[in-house]
Amino acid sequence: MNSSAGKIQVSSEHSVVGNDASAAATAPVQQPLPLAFINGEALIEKPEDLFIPPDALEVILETFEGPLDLLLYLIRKQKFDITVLPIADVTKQYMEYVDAMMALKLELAAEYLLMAAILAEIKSRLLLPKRSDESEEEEDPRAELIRRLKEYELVKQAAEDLDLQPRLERDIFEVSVSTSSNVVPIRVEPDVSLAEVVLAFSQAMKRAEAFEHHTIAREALSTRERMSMILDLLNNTDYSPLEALFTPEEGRAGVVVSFLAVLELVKAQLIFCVQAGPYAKIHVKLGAHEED
Amino acid sequence: MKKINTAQLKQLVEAAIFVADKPISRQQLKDTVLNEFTVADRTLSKILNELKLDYQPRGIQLIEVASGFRFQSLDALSPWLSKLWQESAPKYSRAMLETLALIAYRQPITRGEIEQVRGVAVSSNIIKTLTERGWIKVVGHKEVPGRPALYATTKEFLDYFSMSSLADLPDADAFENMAENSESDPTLKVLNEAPSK
Amino acid sequence: MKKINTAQLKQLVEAAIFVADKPISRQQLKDTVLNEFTVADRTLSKILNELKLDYQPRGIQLIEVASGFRFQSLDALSPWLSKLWQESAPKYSRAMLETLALIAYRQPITRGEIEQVRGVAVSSNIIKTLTERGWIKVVGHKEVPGRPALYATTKEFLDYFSMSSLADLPDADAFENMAENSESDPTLKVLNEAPSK
Repeated sequence: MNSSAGKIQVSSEHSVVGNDASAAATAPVQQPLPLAFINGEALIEKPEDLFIPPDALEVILETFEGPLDLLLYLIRKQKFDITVLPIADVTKQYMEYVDAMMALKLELAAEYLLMAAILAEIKSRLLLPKRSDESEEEEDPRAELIRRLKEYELVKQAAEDLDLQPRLERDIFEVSVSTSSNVVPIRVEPDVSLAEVVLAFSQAMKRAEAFEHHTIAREALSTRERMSMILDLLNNTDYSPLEALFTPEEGRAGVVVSFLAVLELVKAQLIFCVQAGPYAKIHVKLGAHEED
Repeated sequence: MKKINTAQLKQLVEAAIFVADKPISRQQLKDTVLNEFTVADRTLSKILNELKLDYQPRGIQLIEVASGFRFQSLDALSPWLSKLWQESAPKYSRAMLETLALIAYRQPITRGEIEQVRGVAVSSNIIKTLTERGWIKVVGHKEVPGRPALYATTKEFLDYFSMSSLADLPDADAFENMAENSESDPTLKVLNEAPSK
Repeated sequence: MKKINTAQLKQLVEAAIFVADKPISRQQLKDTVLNEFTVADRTLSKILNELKLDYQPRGIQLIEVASGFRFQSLDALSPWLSKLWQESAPKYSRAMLETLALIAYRQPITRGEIEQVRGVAVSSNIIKTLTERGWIKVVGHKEVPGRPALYATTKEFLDYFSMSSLADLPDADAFENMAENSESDPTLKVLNEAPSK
């Protein structure tokens, strides 16, 4: 895009680009002198013969972003003041370009033809004699077009400036630093409320009607907890003394719970007890009694 | 809340900005790496400023863009650094840049409004490319027949062009003046409701 | 071949290591960013050494790995930096909650027994998730064919739910009655709303 912009620039300054074709291309649309236009009103000399070498023209024409862009180019090239848009003159030049585009069978967007119609309309309104009875507020028919041209020029400038703005991948590069190998993503576990657990339990139990409800009574629970704790304390290989399973600090109730838990575990064949003789110390171990 | 000394805090903030995949904001720093410490806003600002200064003479710089802080290479080194990649940076057409500029300056704006200013149709491809790059997004729909989408630019757009806010756009003043003038001038105001296409 | 002063050279080498996607070797540096300059091996080594020292007190370090040089965050900062990649696990399914509840209320319990109550198979994933969270553990094996594992809840489970022992587990029937009544009794309504952690 820089190169094409450059081309417009060069031809608008009427300088020779170094090849005859492009120099010639600028010739036909040149007007003798800006002085020839007064008030934008009409009387001008006939343009010089229109000869546009197709190759060169095509390059120029294709760089236009639309009718407003083309109009701006024509205005800037002739150093016209946008605010006193010499409509007849610009219209004529515009039509020359549009004709050239058609001749070259360039894809001619409808917008170019629409602009031609707008220009023709403005021109004809300017030619009409002013009616005295009409209010003085009648606006200059060129005003809207001038506003649009100014606005488009601003956008064009903004686009060029945006392109100059330092940008990633072209002018600046993002820094990437790796983490040391012991950085691992942290997983946040979901929150669970106790109410959810309790409800889940009663729902599961409701579905399984086979289960008797008394098994979930509070007392059974602490026995069951003690059963888990005892299983956790014991292992498969070594015997532990039975009294290691009791915590005197818990008082009588605690000892009873532990004793019940041991009985339950023996009944469930999860642990077994051995006693060397009467009144000897009882030892416990994980696993069931082996039947002899 | 634990405390952390300023030297460690600075190392942590520095490393976090370096290893984060995207620019990281003050708030994100507080919500992640700093969340178990009590760090005053002033302290954090001071640290960020110090880091900026620390890197001033170096080959990379700490800068603040729209979505936060990032380290980036020195602008001046780009001719050599670009040799690290086989492909050259993408170039954007005038049509694309003009469309992007209009969305940036006039947001929220419809495609029809862009076409009106540019005087030509905006190809769907341009809108698609800009959307895919994450530079523009639909922020709503205009309550007119057809309910056309309203486009605006994103933080990623500002990040990409090294800006921290829309106020950093070049020519922002010119656009503002243009908008003001057309509003204060009654003749032009009527003309503003331009013949729609 | 052009010359470049050492300060600029250092900036360039530093920035190149920073912006490269992978570790970069001495040779790669010479072939890319440095390819239009005459840089002696000794100079390059000196620069790399200097850079290593420059970053010693900082939050990131220049290190040399098999394929070249790269910057990486300080080991000691990892516990906090990890938070940059924080992800939330999905909420627990009903199957997960029921399994947990059954283990809590009926421990020690085998997987088969849970399946018997629930009427459906308990996926290994559920057991794995609850075990990894540290809420359940194997406390023994039931002496039946196959010696299935017996599951029980852990101390962490009690801690999480602020209970000092399983005796604090609410009586499920009573709890449900309360929940039902609370619809008419505003004072109990609070119980319905799960205590958020």
